[in-house]
Amino acid sequence: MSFQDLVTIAPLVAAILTAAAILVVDLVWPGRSAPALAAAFIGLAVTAALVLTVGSTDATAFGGAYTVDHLTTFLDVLFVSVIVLTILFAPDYLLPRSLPVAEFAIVLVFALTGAMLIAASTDLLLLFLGLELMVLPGYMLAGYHKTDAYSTEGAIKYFLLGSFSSAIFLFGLAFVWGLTGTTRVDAVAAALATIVAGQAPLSAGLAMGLAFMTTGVAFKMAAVPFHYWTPDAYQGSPTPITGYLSVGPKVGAFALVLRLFVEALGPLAHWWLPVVIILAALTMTLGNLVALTQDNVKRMLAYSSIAHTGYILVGLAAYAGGRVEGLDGLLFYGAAYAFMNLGAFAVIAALQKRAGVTSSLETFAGLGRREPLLAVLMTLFLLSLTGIPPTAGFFAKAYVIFAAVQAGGPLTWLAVIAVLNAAAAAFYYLRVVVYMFMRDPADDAPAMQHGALLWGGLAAATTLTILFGLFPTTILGLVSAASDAISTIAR
Amino acid sequence: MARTLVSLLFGLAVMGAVLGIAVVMLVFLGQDWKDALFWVLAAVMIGAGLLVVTMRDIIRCGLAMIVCFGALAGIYVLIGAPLIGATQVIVYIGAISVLILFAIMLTQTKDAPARLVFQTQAGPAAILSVVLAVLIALAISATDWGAATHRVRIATSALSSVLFSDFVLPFEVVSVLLLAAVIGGVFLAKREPGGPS
Amino acid sequence: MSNSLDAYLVLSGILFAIGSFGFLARRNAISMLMSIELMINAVNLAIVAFGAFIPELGAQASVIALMVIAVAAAEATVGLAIVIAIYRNKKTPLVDEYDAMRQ
Amino acid sequence: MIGNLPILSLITFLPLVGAIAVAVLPSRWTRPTALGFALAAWVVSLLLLIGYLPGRPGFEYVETFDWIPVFGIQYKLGVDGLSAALVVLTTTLSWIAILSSFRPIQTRIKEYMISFLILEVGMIGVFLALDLFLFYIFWEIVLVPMYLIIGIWGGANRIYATIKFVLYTLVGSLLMLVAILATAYAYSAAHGGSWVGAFDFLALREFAASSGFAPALQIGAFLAFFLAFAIKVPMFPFHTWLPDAHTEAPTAGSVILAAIMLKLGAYGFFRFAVPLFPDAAHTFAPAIIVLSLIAIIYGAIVALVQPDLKRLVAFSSVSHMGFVTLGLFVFTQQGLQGAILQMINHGLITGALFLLVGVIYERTHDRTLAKMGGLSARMPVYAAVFGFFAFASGGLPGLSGFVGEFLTLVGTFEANPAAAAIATFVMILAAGYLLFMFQRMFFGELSDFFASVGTRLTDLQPIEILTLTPLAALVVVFGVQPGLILRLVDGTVRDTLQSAAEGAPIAVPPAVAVGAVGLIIAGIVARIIWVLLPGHAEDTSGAAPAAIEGGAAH
Amino acid sequence: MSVWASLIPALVGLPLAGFLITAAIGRRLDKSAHWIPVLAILTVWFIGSLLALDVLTGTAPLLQGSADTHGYAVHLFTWIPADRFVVEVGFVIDPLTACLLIVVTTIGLLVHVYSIGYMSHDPGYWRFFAYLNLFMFSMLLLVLSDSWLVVFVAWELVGLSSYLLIGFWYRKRSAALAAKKAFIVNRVGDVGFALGIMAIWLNTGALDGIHTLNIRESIEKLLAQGDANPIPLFATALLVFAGAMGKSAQFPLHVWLPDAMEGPTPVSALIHAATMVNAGVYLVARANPLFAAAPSSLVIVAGIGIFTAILAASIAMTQTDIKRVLAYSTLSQLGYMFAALGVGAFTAAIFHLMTHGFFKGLLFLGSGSVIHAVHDEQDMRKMGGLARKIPTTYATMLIGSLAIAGIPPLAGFFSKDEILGESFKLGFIWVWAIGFVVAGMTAFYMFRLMGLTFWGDFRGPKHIWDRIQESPSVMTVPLILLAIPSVLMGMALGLPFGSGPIKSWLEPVFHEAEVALGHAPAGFELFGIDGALILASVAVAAVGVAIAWRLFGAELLGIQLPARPERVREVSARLSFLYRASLNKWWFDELNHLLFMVIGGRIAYGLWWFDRNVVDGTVNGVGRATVGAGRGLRHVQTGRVQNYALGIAVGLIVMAGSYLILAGR
Repeated sequence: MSFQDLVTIAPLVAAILTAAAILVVDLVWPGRSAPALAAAFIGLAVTAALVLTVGSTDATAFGGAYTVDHLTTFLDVLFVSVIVLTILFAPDYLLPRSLPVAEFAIVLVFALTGAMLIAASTDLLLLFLGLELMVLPGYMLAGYHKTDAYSTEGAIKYFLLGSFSSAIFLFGLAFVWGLTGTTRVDAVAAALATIVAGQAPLSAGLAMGLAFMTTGVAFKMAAVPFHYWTPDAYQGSPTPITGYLSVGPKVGAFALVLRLFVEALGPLAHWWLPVVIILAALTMTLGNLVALTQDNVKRMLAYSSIAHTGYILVGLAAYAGGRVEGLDGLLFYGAAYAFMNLGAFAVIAALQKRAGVTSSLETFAGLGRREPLLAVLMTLFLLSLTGIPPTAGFFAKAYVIFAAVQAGGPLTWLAVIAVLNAAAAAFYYLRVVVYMFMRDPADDAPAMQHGALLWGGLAAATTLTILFGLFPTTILGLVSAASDAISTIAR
Repeated sequence: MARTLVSLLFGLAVMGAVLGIAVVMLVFLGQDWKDALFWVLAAVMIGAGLLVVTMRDIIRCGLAMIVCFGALAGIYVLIGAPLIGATQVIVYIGAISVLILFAIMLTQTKDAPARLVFQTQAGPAAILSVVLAVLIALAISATDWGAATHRVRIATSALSSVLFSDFVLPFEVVSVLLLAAVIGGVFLAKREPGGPS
Repeated sequence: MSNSLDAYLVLSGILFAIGSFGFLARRNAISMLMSIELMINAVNLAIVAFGAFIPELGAQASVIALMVIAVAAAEATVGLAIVIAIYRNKKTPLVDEYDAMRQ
Repeated sequence: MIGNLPILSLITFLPLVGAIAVAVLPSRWTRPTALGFALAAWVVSLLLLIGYLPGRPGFEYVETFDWIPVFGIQYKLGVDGLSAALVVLTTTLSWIAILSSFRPIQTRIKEYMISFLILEVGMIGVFLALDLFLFYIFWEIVLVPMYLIIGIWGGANRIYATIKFVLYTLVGSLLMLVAILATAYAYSAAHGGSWVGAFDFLALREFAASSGFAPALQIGAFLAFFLAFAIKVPMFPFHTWLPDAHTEAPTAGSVILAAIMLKLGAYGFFRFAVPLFPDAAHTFAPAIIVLSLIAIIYGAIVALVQPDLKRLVAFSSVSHMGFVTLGLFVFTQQGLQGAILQMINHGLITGALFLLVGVIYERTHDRTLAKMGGLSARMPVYAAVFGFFAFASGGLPGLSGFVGEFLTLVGTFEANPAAAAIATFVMILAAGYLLFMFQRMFFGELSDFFASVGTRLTDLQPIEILTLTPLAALVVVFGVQPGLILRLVDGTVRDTLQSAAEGAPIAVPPAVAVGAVGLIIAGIVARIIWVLLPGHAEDTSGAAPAAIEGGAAH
Repeated sequence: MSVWASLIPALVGLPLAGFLITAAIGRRLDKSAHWIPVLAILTVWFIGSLLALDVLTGTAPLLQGSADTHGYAVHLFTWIPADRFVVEVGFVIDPLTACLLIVVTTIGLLVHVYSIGYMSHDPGYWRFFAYLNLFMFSMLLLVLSDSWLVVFVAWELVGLSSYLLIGFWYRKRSAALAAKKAFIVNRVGDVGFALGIMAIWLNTGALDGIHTLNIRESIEKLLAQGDANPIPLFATALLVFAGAMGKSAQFPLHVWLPDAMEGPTPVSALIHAATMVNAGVYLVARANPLFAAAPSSLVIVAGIGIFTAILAASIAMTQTDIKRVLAYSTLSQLGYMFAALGVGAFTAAIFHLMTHGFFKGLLFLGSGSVIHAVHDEQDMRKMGGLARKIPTTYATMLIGSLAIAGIPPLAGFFSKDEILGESFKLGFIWVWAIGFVVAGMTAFYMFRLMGLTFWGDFRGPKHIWDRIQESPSVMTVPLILLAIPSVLMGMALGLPFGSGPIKSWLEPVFHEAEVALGHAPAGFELFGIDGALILASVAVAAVGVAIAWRLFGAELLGIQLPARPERVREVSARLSFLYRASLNKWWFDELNHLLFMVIGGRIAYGLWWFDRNVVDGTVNGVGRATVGAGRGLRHVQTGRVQNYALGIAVGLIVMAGSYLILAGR
């Protein structure tokens, strides 16, 4: 381990130190949220700064196990933003339920560490460890409201299935490792390239490994038919955490896909392409269809997040189909989705500030009258999720569809399925709008006071949602640089 | 009392069978003692594994798991990875199994053993598992792993050098992972003052 | 036989399948947890076997196996904590009774 | 006079500024502010019209700004005669609609006006956009405010109607998005992967004219465009959202819906579908002509038996818009010109009719024709104005409706006398439903229902007259001097016709065509059988099927 | 453009201005609302008559591009500049127009004046005059326009005014329905007319120059240019004729005219007798080159015309509503005119148009005076003996009846005789034969009307009888003024037989067509075939009159014949079917009701059902199916972890299995 290595992983270290700092602060001022939050924000700011500093030049460390490239930087910034927003949104929900903020922040920052590790790892083992480091805190967060039956139920379902899938994933990883004889991503790719070049059909062991790994990854990103945990875990979790869970682990899983499938298994792309197409179609369709019938907004958004996995997979499929734009679309979609979905969950969380308020549709009845600003913001996020311009969601959707159209062939049909799904999805998103603006409130619940943190976070999410839609050029530059870092397809 | 006796007899029968296999292989088939040991350990591991997933009393399941992991540790030694075998014994038998047993004690309700052990879907699950095993076995046998015909023994020193050069980052990450798990685990398992008892 | 990689791998596969059967079939959360441990150990067996039979993987295999054991431990920690937490809420370790959220 | 001013952006975004102003300013200023900005946009659009030299082909006042240069997506606006005419129509009807809402809308005025102004932005943008991507964005922007306007301020069944409206439109437009992207990619692929101009309408049109898109792409993209536009127009059999939306929308919403929104689809056919995919347009023209004829006749026949006043006018819209698509797809000069005239006239006349329906609805809160009668005596001015617009709608010569219809028919007659003969029969049917409506409302003795309404049944108020007068004046002016519009759009017509002339039908295997038709017929038969099975008929017209609105009632 | 020609727009403009002004401020003018409209029409009459006489007497200059037609032309503006499809608005007065102009302006003026009295107590006084002026505007536009499409505009506008005037008493349900019926039935014809105009445009490449239509040359020119896609002339002619059938109420589009009598009587006189219903005749006469180019179409015109004539006459014989009798009579006379057009006797048709306009206007106004006198009673069975109470009305109506019956030397005799004579001589014996019978029927039903109304005893309530008095002079003076041409016009225009002024006036208009049809200008033989025909028709008229007298009584020159109701009953019982058919108007209303209301309604409701259930039902069905699928798929989420795990395992195995199968391939 050289000093240069240490510099390279500085953001990671900073994140870990942030967690440690919060821990210390919590020990000094036990049970107080302000110092913990301060520590968290300072630490995350430092982390972000380091990400940007280190990310200014490409580098590898630890003998190629850890890579800093544009993709790493892009994803790291995204992850840090997600965590910052989640922490901004959380106190308003946690404090009335006397849930500690400090532990929440610590666990969340650990998850951040895992996600950042995935983004930077070019080593199979590190990828696995990063994945575990990302999801283990997720299990805990899902059960964070430990006196709540729903929260713990969601947590145990998430945990059991998550561990199951981790084991499956690991099994597949072992096979691939055993066949290629290396854990380094580039070496794996090179080995696979020779294997594929040598014998046209996929060797049985590799096929097995591919299937097992696909299952594991598909589970983490909540693709149908490996999505089952999602609705229950999302619904049960405390709402800000649901927001995080719907975004962080999902984008993290896609980061894993990028490093693992795109980079390491790139030579097998034509093998996993059909699977991705099928998964994408199934995921979009089932997610949207079931979401149509949900009365609980959180659960509905859980299914919606499944559907969004499908859309993102379209981007992946387009890449496998030969268009680097697919990766751009995937990354853009991930970022756009992160902000709009977090925003939507933040509004739900804000509504649930008063303990006992459910997330059923009825809660939203008359919101347009009671709290017009929140209702307008919610509408914006929902429109973005629907894909109505000029929002982030629209451009993201257009981008993945564009990529699919460029790839042509069966992917054109995938694009058609995607837009039909988007149209169907409009029904349930707009239903919330119906309740907010077109129904009278069920009771005369007064408007609630919301904290400055929440408003700040919402402002940020709103701004980003609009900016991504109106002026995507900057982001496009970033995502194309990021995808060029790993893509083997010329632009 | 009769139950205990039956299980005891069952255990003895298993042991007898295992030893029998070993004897048969060594004596009558004239195979290498290592092979015999492999068979014995494999049989014990699989047998104990089956017991883990089928036995009614969860405490015994836990004990069977210890047996299973013990046999696995033996295989590790046999295969030339004694360090892993040792770790296996320490971590699994020494820590995890104990942890699990504690958890069993903590969550044990009196009526639990009397009720159904299996889900209603045990049948399909069994079929699926068999299919899975067959698939894996088929895939393995159909694959050219490029493996040596002989085991390679790895020196512990080589291992440590690898661990602290190429794999130093994973090593550190695992420590963070464990830290996170501990913090989370403590938080979750900690009894809240106001929470349900 | 003990010199064949396939044998160990098949053994690992069988253990994996047993573990998955336990996971699919058992009702008790802790039984399921134990099943997962079986599965992870099955993977570990495969890893170690690879290391033993493929020369260039030897050193890596042991390290990876060690890491996996550690990960399994971490998972078990978290898992058991969650089990205990839900047990406090639901008063039962039987997972099929945790179905307040569905559809 | 307008010099270097980005006048098109100014027109487009003045209402947006207005919306922001309305949002920021205190509530008591809401109405004047909204009206003021709408009027300002109107004035600027009139300036545009004055500065615009009629009849020239090509686009003027083009504003370009590289928006997403990676893909050559531009913020590009420009006018030709058609868009100029439609923009002015939009700005005119927008302020009329806003003014007409002053009295009926009493709740959440602020949100209402904001929605309306944003709606105006979207509509103007659609007419001005010269970049396909930008066009699509404006196209979709229109949806949301309309969704809210129907859903919040609409009638009893508004939620069903508005969701149906949005979903239906969205299905079409999203497929159009795929088509737009595929077209752009095809262009880029043909230009060595360069994205410059890939979304630029002018470049695409030139490409379509010079080398043309591949047949498969043309077919696919045209069908997608067709679906989007046909739903919006709406063409038979994609029209069923329209009666529901119209019936439930507030008056001003109906006005804008009928007057402008339906034109978006027709405009799309003109501007994009035909010039970009001329071969496919020729391939599908016979089918589209048939659908148009069905729409014309069918809409009129169904209008004959509508019990609800608004529904009747809505179905008449279906019939009238059939002329627009008919005139376009016969590809003759007169047909095209007639179609454009028909677009504008339908906007003026049907807009006014919806305003008039709103007048009686506001007073009685009922639109059931069966309850009406004898209004002439009580509301003579109303009767006169209603009669004026009813006859205008029925194509009374001298008023604007006639010229568009007749020109369309002439153009059709040139290409296909039989089609023209069928379409001409609508003259009878139109007279039938309009006179039925008129007689039901105004003739005879005052109905019991109206009598029970009592003193609320006042004649037209000044504000109502103010909203109707400009429309009436334009109806007369365009009736007597249709040349004003014809000369304006002459260039557009020539451009479109030239593009269309370059197309030739793509050979479709007869088996495919026969198979498609057979499949459709089989589907219809199956559906009829299904409905005839006990318990499947929808007896109540337009009542919300619980499955659509209720979501998950378990 | 001469000074005279520059006055032409005023003919159209003044009534329009009158309409607009009266519509705008008429309500405030109240009982003096008639001033502006009447003055406008007076001016129009003056100018129109001057111009018409100028044209007819040949003092007007020759029309541009014409060797023998005198007239005035003025071009106003381009209405529709749609590339090749250019519609110019311009007016032309040629002899044909001049003839119509005389009828329209004169009767129009008289009806206006008459209405001052007739409508004086109506609350809608101003509205009535506004509508009348609107009608005058439309009608003058119709006869003056030089463009087919502008004629069509006017065509529709007269339809509109007709609609407004029929439905003038809108509170009466029957009036409202009649107005609607009139408009819609007219629209049926208009469809044909519109298509005909399109065909004309396609055949000639232009729509103006209606008075110089030269269809064959135009087609040849277009063919030579290579951009013609001509429509068969036969079809074109019939399409134009369809328009004429609607407006002139020819079978089977005749059903609206009798119902149109729901309007005020001056309206019936002006629009539904003297002017608007003649528009069809004018149209066919105007399009004579077109019809002449497709002679077979003329046979259809003749057939429909003469059939309408006898059909309507047969119905008129039994109707009891005084105005309805006159309405059917109008139908019948229009049928004559079309028969004349059909046989190629264009001049005769226009001649009859003019004379009929005057005497039928007279009869209607007279009947209005009668209705006025008996306090809005229209049923002749409740009249009788009115000759004593309202002598002026009686006298003028008697003149009208004699005129229409074809009793020489009144106007009707000349024009009708010319029609019958020409048909016979041109070889259309069947037309003549039927027309001959109709002549007798005409005489019969007119004198039945006279008998029932003016002679015998009053059959209404006593208190009404006591209050019956002659109409004011504002009403009777127009009657007298109309009686004069009813008497003299035939002699003035029709003498000498076969070469009266009307012949020479219209010669330039119809000459070419007649040549094309091969009609040799045969000389008139008073002591030959013509004389015989005249004698025959006078005889048959006399027979008709005699039978009417015999059945319904008479009171003429002091001689009193008693009415014989029992004979009437007897005859009608004997001819039971015919009687019932006549009384029920041959059940055309019932047939139409069945076809359009019952069957058409079924179709409309059926389509609506289709719309809701099949079209919209499919849309909703898709939505419902989608939601239903979602609801079904919900159940996948059982809430049990192991089910989920099983799902994952199945997914895994399927994927792994397919990979293995694919890889092993």
